[in-house]
Amino acid sequence: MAPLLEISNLSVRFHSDKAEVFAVNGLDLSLDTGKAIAIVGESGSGKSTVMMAVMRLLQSNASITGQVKLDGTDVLQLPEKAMRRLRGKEMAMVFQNAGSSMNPTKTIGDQMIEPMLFHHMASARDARQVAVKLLHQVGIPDPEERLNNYPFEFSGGQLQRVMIAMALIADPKLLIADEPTTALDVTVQAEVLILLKKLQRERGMGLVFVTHDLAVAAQVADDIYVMYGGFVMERIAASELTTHLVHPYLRGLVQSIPKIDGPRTELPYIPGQPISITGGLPDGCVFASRCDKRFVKCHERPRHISISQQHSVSCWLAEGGVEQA
Amino acid sequence: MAKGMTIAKSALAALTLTGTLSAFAVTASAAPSSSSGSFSMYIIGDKRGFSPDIYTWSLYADSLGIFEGLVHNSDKGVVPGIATSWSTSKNGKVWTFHLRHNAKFSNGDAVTAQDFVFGFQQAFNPNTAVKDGGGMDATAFLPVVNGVEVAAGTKSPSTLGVKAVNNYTFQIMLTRKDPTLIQDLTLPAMGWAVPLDPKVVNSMSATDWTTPSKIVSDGPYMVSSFTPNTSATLVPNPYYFNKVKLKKITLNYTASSTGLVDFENGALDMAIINPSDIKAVDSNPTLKSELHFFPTAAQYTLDVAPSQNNALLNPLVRKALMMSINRDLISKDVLQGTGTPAYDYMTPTWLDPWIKKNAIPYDPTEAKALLAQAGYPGGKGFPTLSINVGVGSTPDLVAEAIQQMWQQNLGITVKYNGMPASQFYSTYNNPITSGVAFRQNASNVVYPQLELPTSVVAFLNTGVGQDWTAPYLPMNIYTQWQKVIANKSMPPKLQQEQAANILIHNLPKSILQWIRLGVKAYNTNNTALMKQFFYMQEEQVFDLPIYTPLQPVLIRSNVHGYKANSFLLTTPPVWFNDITVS
Amino acid sequence: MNRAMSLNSVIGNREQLIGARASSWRRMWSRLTKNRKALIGAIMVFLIVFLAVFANWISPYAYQQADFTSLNQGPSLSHILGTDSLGRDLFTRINYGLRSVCIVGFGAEFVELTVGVMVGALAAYKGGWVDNVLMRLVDAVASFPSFLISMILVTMMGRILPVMLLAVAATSWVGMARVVRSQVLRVRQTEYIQAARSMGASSLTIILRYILPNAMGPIVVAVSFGIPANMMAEAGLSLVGLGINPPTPDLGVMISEGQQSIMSYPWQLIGPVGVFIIALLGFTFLGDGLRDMFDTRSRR
Amino acid sequence: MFMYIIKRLFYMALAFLLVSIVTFGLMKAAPGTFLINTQMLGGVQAATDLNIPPQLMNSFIKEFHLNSPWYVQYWFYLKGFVTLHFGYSIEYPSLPTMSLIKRTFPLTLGLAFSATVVGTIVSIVLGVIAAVKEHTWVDSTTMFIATLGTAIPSYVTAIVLMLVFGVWWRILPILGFQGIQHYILPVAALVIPVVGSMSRYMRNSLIESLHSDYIVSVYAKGGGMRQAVFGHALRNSLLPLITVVGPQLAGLLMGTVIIENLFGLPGMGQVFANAAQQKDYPLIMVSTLLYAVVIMVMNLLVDLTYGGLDPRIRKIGYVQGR
Repeated sequence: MAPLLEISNLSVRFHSDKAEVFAVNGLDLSLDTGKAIAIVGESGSGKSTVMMAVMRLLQSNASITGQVKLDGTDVLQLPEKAMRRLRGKEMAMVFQNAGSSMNPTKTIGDQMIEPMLFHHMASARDARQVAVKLLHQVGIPDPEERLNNYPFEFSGGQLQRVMIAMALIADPKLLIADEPTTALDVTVQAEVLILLKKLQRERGMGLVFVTHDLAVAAQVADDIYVMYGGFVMERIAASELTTHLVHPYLRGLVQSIPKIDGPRTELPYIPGQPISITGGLPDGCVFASRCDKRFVKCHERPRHISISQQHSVSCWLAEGGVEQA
Repeated sequence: MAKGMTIAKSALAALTLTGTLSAFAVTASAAPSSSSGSFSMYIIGDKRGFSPDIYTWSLYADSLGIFEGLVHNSDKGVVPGIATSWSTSKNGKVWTFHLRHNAKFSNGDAVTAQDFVFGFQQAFNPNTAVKDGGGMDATAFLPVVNGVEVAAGTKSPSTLGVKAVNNYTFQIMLTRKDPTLIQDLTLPAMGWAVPLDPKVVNSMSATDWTTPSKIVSDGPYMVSSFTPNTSATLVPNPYYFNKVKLKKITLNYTASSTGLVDFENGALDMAIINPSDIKAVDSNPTLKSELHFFPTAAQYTLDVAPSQNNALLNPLVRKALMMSINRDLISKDVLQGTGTPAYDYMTPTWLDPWIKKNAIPYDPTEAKALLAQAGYPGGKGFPTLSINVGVGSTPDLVAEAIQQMWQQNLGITVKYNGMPASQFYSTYNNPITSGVAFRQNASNVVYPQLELPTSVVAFLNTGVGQDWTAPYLPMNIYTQWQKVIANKSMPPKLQQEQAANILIHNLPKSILQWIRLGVKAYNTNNTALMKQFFYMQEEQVFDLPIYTPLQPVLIRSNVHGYKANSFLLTTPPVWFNDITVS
Repeated sequence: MNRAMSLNSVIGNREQLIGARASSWRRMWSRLTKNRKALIGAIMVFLIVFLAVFANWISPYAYQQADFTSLNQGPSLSHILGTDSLGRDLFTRINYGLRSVCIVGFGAEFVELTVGVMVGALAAYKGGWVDNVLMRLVDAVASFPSFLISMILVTMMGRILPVMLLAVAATSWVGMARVVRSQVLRVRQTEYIQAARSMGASSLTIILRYILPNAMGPIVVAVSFGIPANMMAEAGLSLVGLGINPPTPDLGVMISEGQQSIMSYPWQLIGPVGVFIIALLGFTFLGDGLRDMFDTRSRR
Repeated sequence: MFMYIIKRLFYMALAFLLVSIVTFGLMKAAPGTFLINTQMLGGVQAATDLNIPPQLMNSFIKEFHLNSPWYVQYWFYLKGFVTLHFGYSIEYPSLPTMSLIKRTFPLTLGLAFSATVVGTIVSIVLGVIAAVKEHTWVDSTTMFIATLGTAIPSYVTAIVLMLVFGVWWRILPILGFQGIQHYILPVAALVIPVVGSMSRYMRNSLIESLHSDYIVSVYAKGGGMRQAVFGHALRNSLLPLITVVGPQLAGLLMGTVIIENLFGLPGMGQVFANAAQQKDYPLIMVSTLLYAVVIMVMNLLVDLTYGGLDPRIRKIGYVQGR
């Protein structure tokens, strides 16, 4: 069976007056129906850009190359009109900041039913019925009344639930969640994550979860893609995250997660600043400048090599065999 | 000092023998016939309504055919109006008018002698006519018995010397003989009294005179619409005893700055145009044939302003200044032909063309010599000379031209001081603090044929006489005079007497001599004396007459019978009902 | 990782903070020269101000000098913009007329700036009831019928330049006060001011080194829009008959006169109106350009 | 919302008091004003400059209580205005100021109102076109023309319009008021500067809306440009546009003063200009206050409309950051 979403060799560049930004560089990714993957990276690593490219919601100064196949169709080749038919219906998106992603002057009911109206799936009245059900499912009390409220009348966590409900209203096959919990309190974060995961399982959707938080990613996703400087550093199954990781960058990330039950030592962190992908890329490994394992070979760009079916990595260290963590 | 009012009043006051006007009638040409008998014209107007008893610009329209008095002006001169005939008593003090029986107001009521009695009482009664103080000086020109007392409020209007002998016989009793009574009766602000329907007028409030539906008049036309400061429409009075010639007359009050455009696009059949538009008109043969220059009764004069410095009191200096003003150039070029040189304050050149031949010529060389003779060779030592002018929104080109002429021809320093009219008049009588100055006098001319000052006091009280001669007083006396003039709590009559007294006792001999000569000339109507009077002014140059405006007026070629009333500022026709449109 | 990144961001901000002042003017200058509209505007403004300031030297004639042999002449070599009805050189008169307009435009703006900065800064600094009272005052003055007030003042105090200048400034300082207040408030809340304060900088240092330079942008923009607005008001007064007393040439008076000569001598209108439009456009372009420069949110 | 209205009304009353005090003060300070109380001469002497006939002066003394101290004068001035007893004026002694205003003010308000309506509609249309075509020649051309419109005041536009339509082409009347066609050029002259600034504002505001996150949401939901603009962005950028309508209206109302004089329209502006030139103090006092009240009421209406349209103000009385 063909994967639900298959991205091959995707590159995104932004052109501005001053310079070119190499946001995504030759990314490969695949997601099966009913599975969840996570894209993890620091801000500026290109993780959100990938998903915006999939939805083709990038600004006009972006140039996209490569292939993005949804159910075998290359969405990058579709005309805008056909693309519009996919958005919201086949693939939907939950954004990071629910507060600003909702129109402040329209009731959430009006906004929620829009996907159904845009795709002529139901009348406004019927759509509202669906919306009520969904709001109930995502745990908003008194959904019928709340439908007539404005975004500013909701708390951040509630609004994020509304966003999720809104994304699900047209029953999409693919749900993209772009840092849906970043702006929330930790306790609320967990609730939303659980909700999201539950809904994904129940509906058998494909889920792409974009986050900078490795721990969150490990909770939600089956597969984890770690990005840095527009490249995938390592692709790894969530279950192998703590045992089989290869890339020094990923190792650094894992180590910097504080362990509540561990001894209280100074938290290790990755020195230096994230690489700038504006203007041009270094010839060698993009992580080399911050890497403590750096050696001569790192002046050349590493290939992305497969270690197992679900595990691949871009690092010269991997050429010499898997090094244990 | 009520200068503004004075000027406005004399604009109306300056009416004269209508016979001389016929020269300016527009002769009918074979014009294409127009579909409508309507006529739209520019006229000066205001917002205060059509009350015939209150002095307003709308009074022009009243007197041209909305109201009709005992007699009225026409293209043939003074003609009978509501009165068909009249007679005087032997002593000339009682006038009896026989009224026509078919005259009616616009509401259908008959016009009777009682209506004239009521109208005259209204005109003299300070509580009705002059309630707001803007009333007319009827008393000054109509010596009706008890007129002065009624106007002063000391006697009841019912005591006024007018009487309805029967419904159609009306009598006026005078305090003295008045040979110009018939003439005066045609003139707004001078003796203008028209019949009023007591039934209607008594129920009107002052403001109703701006509401056409409430105005009842007896002239050929009646007001059918009125927008203050903008326009009014006149339609025939359905009850008028004679044929009314036009279906509609539109009076356009709006400033004439776009007169040419309005004439060309048909909005106006009579328009006053800008001097600067004349060149454009001249380039169009049709328009050129429709352009007329109507003389007016106004005159632009420069008077000596009071000052500590008496440089201007030297006749040689004044003559030098007069000689270095090129009046022809000002009239022809600066004013683009909308002016004609003026040579005398008392007589317009178009009335007495001989004046021009004997007037002071433009001669800069001679002017320089005279100035040197006066002690200022090459202009050296001459104080700074200002020209004070009250201006509206645009500067006064003539004053600026004279400023340049004096400066260029005489080498003296001349300043042009344009100031807002209100400021100009409020500081009008204040002595100049530095240098010397002339001040502009843009009032109407006083014409000997009309207002004949029969004494020196009367001469000095001709409105402009005072201001004009007072600067020749010694400064300490001038201040006394100024105090008298400024004292508003003094009764006007007493004020005039006191001011004139100061002048008579303190003016330089030359002026008094000249005034006496003038009074004598008026009283005797002797041409030789008149000329002598003029020559003396030329010798002494008491003031500097510059020009008389020639109003550039476009009249549609299919309009006939338009005879310009040159004694009203905007040269309207003398009687609306003389006009036909073919 | 989180701590590292937050540390980085603080360091970054400090660098930004230190660099902000030193290079801001240079950066602005280079941005100005890159902004074509602003540059054109600046050139036009320079030209206008130059003509006005050096009217005595540039003008080929004296403004009152009549030449009775060349009345109402069209543009020619000796009179490049033609002459008026007294044969006076229009180019000369326009230069002097510009001077009047510029004196009112700049002078009134100076008054507005002075009053506006005082009121606005005071309100923003004192806060509380002072702010409340001052801002209510500003609101009230903003609802004044400004042009009518100017007309009244000119009528009462005379049609001379200093009066016209004050009459125009009398109500329009409120705009400046609002801009200054909001800028001071905005800058005060920014992180780098808080950082500077936390580093122990005195409040005077903060005002002089950080707040004023950083609040400058919108104020400069407001000034560059205020000047042409004042000029419009001045010429507007001339058009309702309240222009400067003659014989001082005034562009507004020249326009209302030229309007009357339009049929026969169009250049008498076109010259003054054209120059007036150039002056206004110059300031507007410059203001637009400056706004683009200072406005960090603007997208290009 | 109720408290909001009360608060706004209270501020409006304060502003009104300030305007009246300033007007009164100006009139009292003016040289030659009749408001000076000269005990000895019964107030008449003070007005000699104004050329007021004694009878009229006496009625003014009574009407304005000129023989009483200043605060009494002020009180009756205020009371007279509030109770709509405007009295008479120097220039129009036989026409009550109230009926003068009734006759002239509708024309002025009509001018300002039609200019606002036309201006707002045209601005919205142009602003939307420019914003949707952002960074294309359509955008830059529209905005360049708009800049010209902003930079050039209505009276210069008026002169140009008079020249083109009245003098050269002769298709529209340029003087006086006799029908609706006399409205066209004055309104056009007033509208152009309004369109200039409002369409720029509209464009920028709409572009800002179009770049906000919730528009991305709309696209993500499968909406297109039309849904984004007309379903969301336009409405949200119209809200801030309403807030600039207030000041625009005030500017327009001031613009009518000059425009009426240029086109010879018998409106309140012409009456005022005349009154100012003639130093007709009673008329100046009343009409200044009247204009101020109209401006204040318009601002209030604009704010209330804004409040009514923005759910955040309607429900909780404020918007953060505003």
